[in-house]
Amino acid sequence: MDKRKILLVLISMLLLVAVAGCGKKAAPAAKENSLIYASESEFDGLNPILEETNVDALLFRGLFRFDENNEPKADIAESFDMSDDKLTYTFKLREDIRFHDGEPLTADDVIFTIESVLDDKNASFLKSDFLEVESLKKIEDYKFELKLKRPFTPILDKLTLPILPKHAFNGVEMRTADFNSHPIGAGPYEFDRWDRGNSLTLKAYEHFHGTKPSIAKVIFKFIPDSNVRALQLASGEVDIALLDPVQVGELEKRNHVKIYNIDTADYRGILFNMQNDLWQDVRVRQAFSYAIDRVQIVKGILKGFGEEAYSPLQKHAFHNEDIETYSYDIEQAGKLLDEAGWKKADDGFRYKDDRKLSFTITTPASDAVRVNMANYVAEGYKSIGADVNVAALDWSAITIEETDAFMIGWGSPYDADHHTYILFHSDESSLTGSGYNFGSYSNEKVDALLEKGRLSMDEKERQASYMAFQEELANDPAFAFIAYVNAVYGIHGNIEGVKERTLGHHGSGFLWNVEEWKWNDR
Amino acid sequence: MTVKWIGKRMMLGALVLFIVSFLSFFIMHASPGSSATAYYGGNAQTLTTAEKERISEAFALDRPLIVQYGAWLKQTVQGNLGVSAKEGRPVASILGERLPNTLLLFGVSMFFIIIGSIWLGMTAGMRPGSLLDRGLSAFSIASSSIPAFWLGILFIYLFAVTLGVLPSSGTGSLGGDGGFVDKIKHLIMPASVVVLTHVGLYARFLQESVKAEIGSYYVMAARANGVEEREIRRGVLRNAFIPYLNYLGVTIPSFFGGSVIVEALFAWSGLGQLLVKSVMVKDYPLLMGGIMLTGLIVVVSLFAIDVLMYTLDPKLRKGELGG
Amino acid sequence: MLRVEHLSKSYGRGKRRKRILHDINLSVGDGELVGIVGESGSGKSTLARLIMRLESVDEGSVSFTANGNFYASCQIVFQNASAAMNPSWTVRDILKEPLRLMKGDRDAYILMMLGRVGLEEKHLDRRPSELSGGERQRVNLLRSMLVEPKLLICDEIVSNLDRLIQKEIVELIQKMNREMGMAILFISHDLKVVQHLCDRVYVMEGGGIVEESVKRDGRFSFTHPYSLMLFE
Amino acid sequence: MLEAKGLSVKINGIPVVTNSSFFIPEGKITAMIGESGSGKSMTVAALLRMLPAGALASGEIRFMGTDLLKATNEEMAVLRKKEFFTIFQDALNSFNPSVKMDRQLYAFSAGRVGDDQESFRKKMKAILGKLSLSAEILNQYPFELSGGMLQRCMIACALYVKRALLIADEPTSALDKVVQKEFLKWLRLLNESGTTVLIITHDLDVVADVADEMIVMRKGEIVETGAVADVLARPTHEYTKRLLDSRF
Amino acid sequence: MKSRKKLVFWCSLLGLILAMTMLSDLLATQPVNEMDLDSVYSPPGEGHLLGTDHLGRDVFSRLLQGGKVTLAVAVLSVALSFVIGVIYGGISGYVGGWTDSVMMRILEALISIPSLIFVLAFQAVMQGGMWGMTFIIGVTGWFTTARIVRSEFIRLKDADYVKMAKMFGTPVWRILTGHLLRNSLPPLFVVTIFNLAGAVFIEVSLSFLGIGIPPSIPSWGNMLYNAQNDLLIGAWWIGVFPGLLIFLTILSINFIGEALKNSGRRRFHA
Repeated sequence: MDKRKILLVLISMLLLVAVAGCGKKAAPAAKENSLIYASESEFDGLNPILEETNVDALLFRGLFRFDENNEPKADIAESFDMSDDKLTYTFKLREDIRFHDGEPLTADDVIFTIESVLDDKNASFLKSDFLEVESLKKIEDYKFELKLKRPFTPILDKLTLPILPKHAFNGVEMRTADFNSHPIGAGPYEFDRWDRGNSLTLKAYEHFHGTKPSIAKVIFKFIPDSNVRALQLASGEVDIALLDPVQVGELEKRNHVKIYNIDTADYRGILFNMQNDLWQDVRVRQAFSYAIDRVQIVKGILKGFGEEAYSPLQKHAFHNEDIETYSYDIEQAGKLLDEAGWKKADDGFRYKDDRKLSFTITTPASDAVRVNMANYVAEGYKSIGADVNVAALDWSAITIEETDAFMIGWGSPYDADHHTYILFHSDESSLTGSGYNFGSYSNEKVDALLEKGRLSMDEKERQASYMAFQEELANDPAFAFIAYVNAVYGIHGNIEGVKERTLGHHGSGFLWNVEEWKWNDR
Repeated sequence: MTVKWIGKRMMLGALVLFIVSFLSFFIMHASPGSSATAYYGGNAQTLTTAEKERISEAFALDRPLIVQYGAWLKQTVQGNLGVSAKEGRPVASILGERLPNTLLLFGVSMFFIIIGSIWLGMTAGMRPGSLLDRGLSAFSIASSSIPAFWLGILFIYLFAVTLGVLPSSGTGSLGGDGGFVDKIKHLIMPASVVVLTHVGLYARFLQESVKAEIGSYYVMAARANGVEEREIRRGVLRNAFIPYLNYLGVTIPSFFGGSVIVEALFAWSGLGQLLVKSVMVKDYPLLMGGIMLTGLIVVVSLFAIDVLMYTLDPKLRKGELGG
Repeated sequence: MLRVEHLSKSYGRGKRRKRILHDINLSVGDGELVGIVGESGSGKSTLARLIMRLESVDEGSVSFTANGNFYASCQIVFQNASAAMNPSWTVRDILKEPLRLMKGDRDAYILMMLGRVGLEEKHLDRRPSELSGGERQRVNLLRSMLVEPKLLICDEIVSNLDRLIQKEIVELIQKMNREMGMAILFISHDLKVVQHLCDRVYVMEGGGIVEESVKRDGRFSFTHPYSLMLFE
Repeated sequence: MLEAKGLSVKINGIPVVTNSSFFIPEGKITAMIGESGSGKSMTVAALLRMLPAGALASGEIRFMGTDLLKATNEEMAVLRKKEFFTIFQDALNSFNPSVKMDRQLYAFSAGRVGDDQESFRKKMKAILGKLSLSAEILNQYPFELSGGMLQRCMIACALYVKRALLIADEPTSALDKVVQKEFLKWLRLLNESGTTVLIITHDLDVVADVADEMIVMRKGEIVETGAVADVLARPTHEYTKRLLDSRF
Repeated sequence: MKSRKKLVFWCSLLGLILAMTMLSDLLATQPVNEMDLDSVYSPPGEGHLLGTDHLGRDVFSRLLQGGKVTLAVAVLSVALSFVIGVIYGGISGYVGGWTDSVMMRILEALISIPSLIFVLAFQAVMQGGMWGMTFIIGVTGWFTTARIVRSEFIRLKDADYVKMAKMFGTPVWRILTGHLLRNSLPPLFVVTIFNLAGAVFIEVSLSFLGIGIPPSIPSWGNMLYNAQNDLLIGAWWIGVFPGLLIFLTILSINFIGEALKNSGRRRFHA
């Protein structure tokens, strides 16, 4: 208890802190040739057929790969032949491709991957993409044949499917395989380290068959909070971050940050869960679609980084402009609700058979834009007499099938079949199948049009059916579309080689050509 | 220190852990229909039926709660805390990854709090009427009224965003192996927040007990008889220390609770952050494990404090206040 | 009226078990003024608690010959007057407590009795902390006397008081004994008070009664060495 | 030896001792008697210069030529250490509960004369023996001893240091009669060895038993002084008479 | 005297905050949830006294409403824990013996676990709204109250006046309320005051972490939760004002508790 001793300890502690402080100044000198990406969430696993992550593009490659224009181009496939009846495809693979563990990538691996997707035991979310596959046959080590049940144009799109190494699953169940946390692919980067709760490190794969990566390491730092992502981008702790629209103005002021405002096919909307009988009457869904002030949302919440949405294919070539766009119309909404039997009472809310017009919009709490949209929309619904609550929950606490309505986000820049069939076809209900039709939306006309669109080989015919699909979907809405959201990325200004293309959901695919990126200062 | 005494303390600690586990288990599993999802967690949709059955069987989910608790307790005693519902990895290994960080933050901030509060409290208590003496209680109340996370936000914006001298969050830098220095840099802000919001409280407590001791009868008797002031102080400190230690023990739980928030704010990947996360994702096995580990840390800290008190306080040693 | 026979009492468990009282025999007759003298630790207070049935008896017996509710005929006054009164109640509330079941005008009765112990009406609305030490002990005495007990046990009731007040209280007790015919068991370590007040005295040492003496010609005569040492 | 003239003490402006003058003759035992609130303890505090916060003393207290009220803190500290010995009422609390007796007794005795540990142990053991205390107590803690034993330890220290003036503030009121008698015996022994004693008490028996001179205080004023025998036989002040009357 | 002045000052500050939040409906300049996406992030000034937030809601109005929610949760939960604490501590202290031992071991265990942890456990199950939070904070905040009640009851039940009361045949409920509880009130009051500060702290902290009161209900914690984003983009007013109010509220509660504690100590030990 000697005071001098205590003082001594105190001083030494202060020194320690001082040393730490000095160390700080020394640190930036050694700039690593690595890229730190602020990832919005941590992954449950890295198996690309069980879960979609934005690491897939780095770790894995498929037979085909989307280019700058989101067109599939041959990658692992060297060439292919198509039979005249458009049912049989013969693929020839490149022979120089090796997985990260050195094993060669052969036809066996491709067949194994597609079979795994189709295997019910694995419950792959990609299964619907390959339902038309009749059979797979190995011809040679680097050659195989794929037979379709019916002609299916988007098959080349689907074959961008990441290829898994068959030998990594010998005698193990895919769902519980060690592979899921230590993946082996044939992409430009290989797995290095996964520091759970913290970060995932990938390192450049020296035997990559394409452009050799220039950046030695890509690190995915898991930062669920958008605020923290922006903050760390500002302070230089991360190099790339997807920004919330409101953050852009402030980060633009930082000299070292370059802003990429990239068009996406990524829309937000309210999913009506048809399990809730409130939505059985189409007029109710239409009313709630009318009562959204999209212009204000784009202006106030998205700060102009986006546009009003009314169709899932708005960013697609098959885009139909002549459908109902549900521009803001409270009167119309009120009229529809009156017709549907929901009458306004003295308290300002509508009732039908003593049931109050009330539901909850569930939204993931970590996504500020969605929360804001939900709050704004819910508040706006008061004007049509609906008592709408917002439940902002953690992603993993959400079971979309159990919500009344969900603030959904989807979108795909690829083939029109992509992210339409799996979302709106009644066979894809997530309750009965492994699809993404979370609201159990069911419309025979939509089903027929989607099937026609996917099976038709004629471009014109496909366009016609997707145009009709959009119209039918607008009349019998599964979602109340709100807005397309631009992906606004903040990137360290010294990175070169970023190629923009229309991105998918949540700006996914931004890293699609990361092997071509490089630091111009290291 | 007798073996009996140590044994008794340990029994008490074990009892504390038992009660904690019992209550937490029942809180978490008593709600209708939650026990199954408790184990499936966010994976409920993706799990196959076979897996669900396997889990149900392993955790006796179809049996009464008390049997489930029994199963859980049996596994836990054997060192198996189960598997995280969310990550699918053993809870023990997840906790193991987090523990060092928590102990680091807890240890370092506790260390500075103790050093700082002893120094402040002694100086202030020994000099009645001085500026420090008068200012300390106001500082103490004020500093303990600031929500730690609020101070944390201000710190982040000052030191990380505006000045850019310290990393805003996390446990260590990525990309480069900053090692020790890097760790310290990341530690400075969270630890400072914890220390600043607590040190006043402890300092003031010590100050008051020093003051109380100085005003006590035996000090008067010693002073009246011209006993050396240094000798008096030594005795005073020893006595003032016993209630201080006791206070430390009493407040360790809430102190620990406070650092949960600081961890979450600074994305300090320790137990606190893990607990918050497992609440959000309803990962009950992980949450149970986290609670038990927290309980263990608290129990061990309390034990350490008890041992210290035991050596300092002869009354305790002589069994006057045993029990 | 009160008869204590072969009374023993121990505390603690196992090795630490300690005998506080052993083989106590004593009696108090109607209207008698009996004293118990002993130093601290002699077991006087324990004895008082046992007589008052506040604790259980290990061995022996305590018998009290009076009908009805025991506490209506036997009362005790404790040494620490402040501790015997609820600090947040007024004197009026405190005095009313024993009269809970009384029929008739309680206030008038209290007022009447108040004068007998030398207190005034103004004291009724004060709280214990606003009274002087002597006043507190008077209120205390009065409260126990309100139920008009046959026997009043006074456990060191004057020890904490200044000499002059001691004198007043002792005189008050004498008066009560005379006027109301109340028997008094006066427990004290102060020999002189006991000598002055009591007609018969028991000397206690180390948990037992070593001697009993009856006052003759205004004084006691002792034979036991301990009593002699105490009384010199 | 010690003389007070016109001593007044006020606490926050309220007088507790008013204009008291008294004299303590060398080599004798002087008793100061009074009931609680009479100001006797405050008088002691004033002469030890250990008044509580907010208390102010005026007048004069002369001790061997020095005015205690005007002495500097350092001079006073030296006086307390070299000339006085003080015993308080509550022996149990006069010792630090968590420090062993040998260390505390050393501070109270040998530490003041500058003896080393060895001679302290030797001398202290002898004195303890004389006071029929076992040397064992040196290895014990205060809470393991009784009030009487601790008060005797204080006497032991007083015997050890042999200061000019012993001030004892109600030293017997927490003690049983038998122990009290013992204590007074030791006090007399100390007095016979040449120490002047000032004993503060409320107990007339103590005064009668041990004191040579007495000072009667009431409500902050001195109402009567004189030799014990004289005062007891012929009290002059009304209050003293009542006090004597109240003896049983 | 000086400390009395201080007490008055802090009491009036707390009173002011309470009054303002309770009268929020009168004082609010805008409906709390009215969103105006044309004027998001307007700085404090005309029209919006303390500016607007990311959805164009009026910060001042939300601050008052939020205070009402936060303080209501705190006060009600403290009331709940007061009742639980008094009952638990009262039974333990009054009955004594084995019951007391068992109850105390349980209480010791509960006390040695950060109450935040129990709050988390409850929260994981309940995902409570405003009432849920009140319940959770209430049922996890009574430990110190129970301990104080118990120790007071144990101290008081051996008091001479309780012995006297038993002898006079005073009924048990009257002894419990009139003697034991009545005289436990001063320390109990102090601990309740500090509990109140603690309850505000817990609500604010949990809501700040996003696991407290649902975001659609404005509370001070929720406002801060959102304000993290806003500070970065320069909208300091959204975070600073609720933070300041939380600070002042807890500060005044703490100062009041402190003053009462000291005055109590003086009274008891005078």
